[in-house]
Amino acid sequence: MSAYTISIVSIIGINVILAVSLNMISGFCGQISLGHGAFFGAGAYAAALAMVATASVPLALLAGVVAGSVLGILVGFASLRVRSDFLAVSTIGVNFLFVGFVRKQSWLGGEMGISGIPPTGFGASGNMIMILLLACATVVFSLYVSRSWMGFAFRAVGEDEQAAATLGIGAGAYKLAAFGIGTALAGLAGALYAFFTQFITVDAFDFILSVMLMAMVVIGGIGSTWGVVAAAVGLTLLPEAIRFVNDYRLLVFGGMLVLVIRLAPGGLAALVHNLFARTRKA
Amino acid sequence: MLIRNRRLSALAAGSLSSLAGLVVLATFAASPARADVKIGFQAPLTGPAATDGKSAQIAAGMAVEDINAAGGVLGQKVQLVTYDDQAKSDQAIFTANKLIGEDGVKLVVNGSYSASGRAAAPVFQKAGVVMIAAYGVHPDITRAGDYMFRLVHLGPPQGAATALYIGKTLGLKKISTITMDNDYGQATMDGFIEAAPKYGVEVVNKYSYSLKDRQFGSIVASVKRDNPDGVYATGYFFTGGPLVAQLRAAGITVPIIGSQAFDSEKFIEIAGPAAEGTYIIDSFDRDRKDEALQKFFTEFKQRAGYAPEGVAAITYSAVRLMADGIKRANSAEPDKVRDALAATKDFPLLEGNMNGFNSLHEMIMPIQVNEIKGGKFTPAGSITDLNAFAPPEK
Amino acid sequence: MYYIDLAVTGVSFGCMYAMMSVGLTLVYGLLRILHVAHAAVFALGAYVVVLVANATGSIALGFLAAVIVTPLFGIAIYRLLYEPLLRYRPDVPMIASVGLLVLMQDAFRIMFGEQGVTFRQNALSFTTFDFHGVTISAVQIALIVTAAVVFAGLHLFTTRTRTGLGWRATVSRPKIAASFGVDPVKVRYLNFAIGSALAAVAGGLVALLNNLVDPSIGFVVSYKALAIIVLGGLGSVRGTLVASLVLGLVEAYGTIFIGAWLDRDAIAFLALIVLLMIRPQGFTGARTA
Amino acid sequence: MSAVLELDDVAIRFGGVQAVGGVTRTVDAGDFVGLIGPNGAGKTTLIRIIAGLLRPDRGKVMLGGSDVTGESTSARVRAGLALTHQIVRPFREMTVLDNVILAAGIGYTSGPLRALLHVSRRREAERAMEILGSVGLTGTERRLAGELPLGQLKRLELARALAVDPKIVLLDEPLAGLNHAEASRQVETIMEVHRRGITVVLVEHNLEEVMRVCRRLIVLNNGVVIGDGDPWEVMANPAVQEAYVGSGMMAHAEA
Repeated sequence: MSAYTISIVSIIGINVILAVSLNMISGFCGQISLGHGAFFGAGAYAAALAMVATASVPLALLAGVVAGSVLGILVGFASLRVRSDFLAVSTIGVNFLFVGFVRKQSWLGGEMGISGIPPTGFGASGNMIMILLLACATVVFSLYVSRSWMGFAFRAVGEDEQAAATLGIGAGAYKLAAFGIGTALAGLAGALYAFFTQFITVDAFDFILSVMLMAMVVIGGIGSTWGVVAAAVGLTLLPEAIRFVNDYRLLVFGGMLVLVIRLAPGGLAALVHNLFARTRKA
Repeated sequence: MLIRNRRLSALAAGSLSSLAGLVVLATFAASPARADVKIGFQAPLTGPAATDGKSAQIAAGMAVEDINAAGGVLGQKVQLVTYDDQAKSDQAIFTANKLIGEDGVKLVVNGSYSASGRAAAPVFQKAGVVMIAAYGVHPDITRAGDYMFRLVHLGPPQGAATALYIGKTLGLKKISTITMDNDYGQATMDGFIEAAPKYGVEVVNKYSYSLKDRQFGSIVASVKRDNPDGVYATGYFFTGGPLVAQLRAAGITVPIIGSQAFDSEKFIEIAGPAAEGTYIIDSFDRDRKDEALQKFFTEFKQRAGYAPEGVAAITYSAVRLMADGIKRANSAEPDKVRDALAATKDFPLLEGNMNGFNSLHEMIMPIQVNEIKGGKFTPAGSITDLNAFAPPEK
Repeated sequence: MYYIDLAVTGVSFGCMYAMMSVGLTLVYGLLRILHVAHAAVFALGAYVVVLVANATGSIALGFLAAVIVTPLFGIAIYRLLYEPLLRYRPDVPMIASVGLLVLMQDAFRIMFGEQGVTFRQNALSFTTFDFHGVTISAVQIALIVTAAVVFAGLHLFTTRTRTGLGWRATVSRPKIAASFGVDPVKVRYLNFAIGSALAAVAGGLVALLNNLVDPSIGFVVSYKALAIIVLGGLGSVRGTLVASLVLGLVEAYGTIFIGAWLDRDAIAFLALIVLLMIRPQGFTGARTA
Repeated sequence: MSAVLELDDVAIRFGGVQAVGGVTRTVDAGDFVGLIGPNGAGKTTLIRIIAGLLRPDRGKVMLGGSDVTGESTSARVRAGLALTHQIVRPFREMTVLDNVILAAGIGYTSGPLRALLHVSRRREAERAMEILGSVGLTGTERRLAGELPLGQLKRLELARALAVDPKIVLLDEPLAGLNHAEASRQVETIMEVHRRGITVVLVEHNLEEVMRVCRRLIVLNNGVVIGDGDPWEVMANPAVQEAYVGSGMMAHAEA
């Protein structure tokens, strides 16, 4: 495998973890978060600091997961207090605050970011395998969650909190759980990203990234794990495969987001489903 | 929330996507081999840094055409392999691996910001690929190893040279500083603040702004209150233009000294009459009687529709230097090109002649200063005390 | 004097925020949609002003063109994007709206270049007045005066004219207004038209102030405007005006006093999150969905 | 007989209006209570307080002997309370069967961790089918709840309430919007629920049906209880008649 293939597969793996984890929050549990980049970033920074300090991969992974989920649970608590349309704006705010704060902190490297993150020692292909294994585990976990009673309760909370309460389902605990799990996974992705690039700057975690991730979830079909995985893989490869897409990346992503919502709100998953339904009828 | 998945459809979507992925990967694997000498090129063609990326891309293309028109190198044509890195670290690693693995490139010019250069440098170093960073100013780039070269003054030395110029040449004592919040702006300002006391320059107050800011009302009001002898600002022309205009509009008449990336005709266009009397440190002398420079100017304007800025000139020079290295090494083997580049002496860049590289492969060269007079860049001397802004050694 | 200088900066920026945010808050009041793409309208306004001004040599013509073009664009966004999505949760059109903004921003880059466009002749940008040591630029005065005139006009329109009354009634009590024969569809068009024109004027004035229109001109403003309308208690015009002015002032002082540890652009969101923790229903927060 | 639901001096004000002014009542296990009163009497407010959707200004709510005043709705449901909403709130994007299965799985959904550790729905699906049968929704299991007509949705609400295996159900106008045939079908089902030993509190405008099925009638007016006891005796009470005649409710009820 060439170094290029290794790096693209690594990025795909990281994007899959990010998109699937966002899907748990926004797809399964219906809590629209437009600040996923902040949790990803928190994980990356924590892992980078841990790696620089201890050079221990497990510790760095743990640091990433903890940082992502701590920030996520804080935001989750906020989500308990505010209406859903406030939540979308608040999460955008969290992303801007994260970037605006880290930018000015010299202990986080400020504008310079954190460099000289020690290598994991697995080599590029070892890193890729680790990323792929964790991405697969994330997908399997997501599939399991959607089949479990937790996924069932998430759907109820996402659709109607009050109705869920009348079935004995406390929306608050589930929303916190969704944020906690989703952002822990984003933090994990952040740690993997820090291993992959070996240096990080805050610009990599900006709001546009959060929009891209939301685009993956929506285009894949909100709530559908496989659809979201497909979209994450497809949208990462698309600019690589098609020159035009590469030059007009934002135009294409923005356009797809608009068109998918406008014409096929169920995303890829629903399109494929309809296709099957039609051929079966025919 | 919209339409829920069904298992079947989801599986189908998944397999479809992996199929698409395989096809895409397969097309990458089959890239044809060419006899030309390939030079890899990374630049931010999209995203917030696209302004500079575009100029760098045009300039690099011109350099390759000029080299080929003059017979190429080693009897072969030079071919530029360009990728967009969005000035982002992950994309830089991505495209670096692509250049190495898919295109078999051994020589690279990085025409991008520090974030890209820093991420790409270790990848190239490990693969034994020579890289010249055209204008990435972060120290980490050359520290990645001996295959790395830099064709621009590091941020901190630029800042130190600025302190020298302000203190000795302009003779100003009290300075307010305005820092742009990115690695380039911050590093350059750090160098200035460290060196300032040596030349009797006192920093009255420090302010900072973000790359996205075009409105500086609060900073302007504060500078007005500081009542300094001069203002030193780091930034790009698209932030510097509005900044200078607003400083002048508030009745601040003291000299304004801008950092290298102010260097663009667009700066004068934006700031209009307010641009008058602004000094730009490490700017290039456009009037120099140099055929190559004048030709570059006319041609670039024709292609881009605007005049070239420092970024364009430096990227052009970087590609030319790489070709020169190949000629002197009489080989396109990276090890030999590396040694030839390290031995560079008095190479003519568009900005003037560079002395050479130091042990860390940092460029050694005097710093030019321009003042804007009558709406034009006018030479205002050069800073030749190389020891005052010596870059770090190995 | 220094603090007054800062205040002038803050107020003029507050006025810009107000003109930008009122359109957003009205759309929210009417449709419960967070109209993020409003920033694309703002940027479009800025581009139209600078391009027409450069082509004709008249800045006034530029503004005239902008207030003709952008309302049509705003109405088109409603007709083609939001109207078909009204039956979904409000998050759905909002995400589409984010997509539209990202798309438009890249389209501006492709059409008008990364370098941005400057005014050929823009005496206004470089004209300043000095009142006993307080400096105020012509564009700042224009911002403040325009905002004052526009909002006074808007107030008269919504309290004195039939159409205006119907509009206001629809925003606050849609069902009752409809039962009194106000056509809700017409009101929505009117709403997008007026909101878009206001954003375009704000965009044009910012273009003059910067003497530069680049593709990112609307980006930060767009999300700040979201924070503002939440701070102002979603859907409340008065709240939005107050929040705009307060944010303008807080930013003007904050840049200097807290700029060392927080980016200016993050101040709005810090305020937002603090406020939501204390008062989850927003500043005024009388109305709930 | 033990008390299932106790209210102790429950009161709430909205602005200047005393919506509920000090209600103290006990509902015993096996009771079938009708809660009536003219419009604005505070019935729905009282129900919302019992359900935990509103917090009272003062007073206590006890379920099965334990104080739940500070508890959330979901906690009360888990303590044995079930309720149906005046305006139906099914999960429209789930199937009818899933709606009921989710309710039947209350043992698993008490907390996220517990929910995460359980996957099988077989037992709950069987129970849900049985309950759907008992409310007469057999045949609709696979349809999306959002596609059902109102009459069936009202029954679905009842089915979900039964599926959480409650000790007491609060039914907020379960007959509203139903035609005559649907209404009497619904009443039958409610009586069947009561026969299974579940305590029922019924809020209804349809006085005729309330009088027919309830064993005990509580009448609210202006937020206070003005009558409580055997339905016919209560209705004979002049104060109750006064309140109803004053509001024109009697005429409405007889119409």
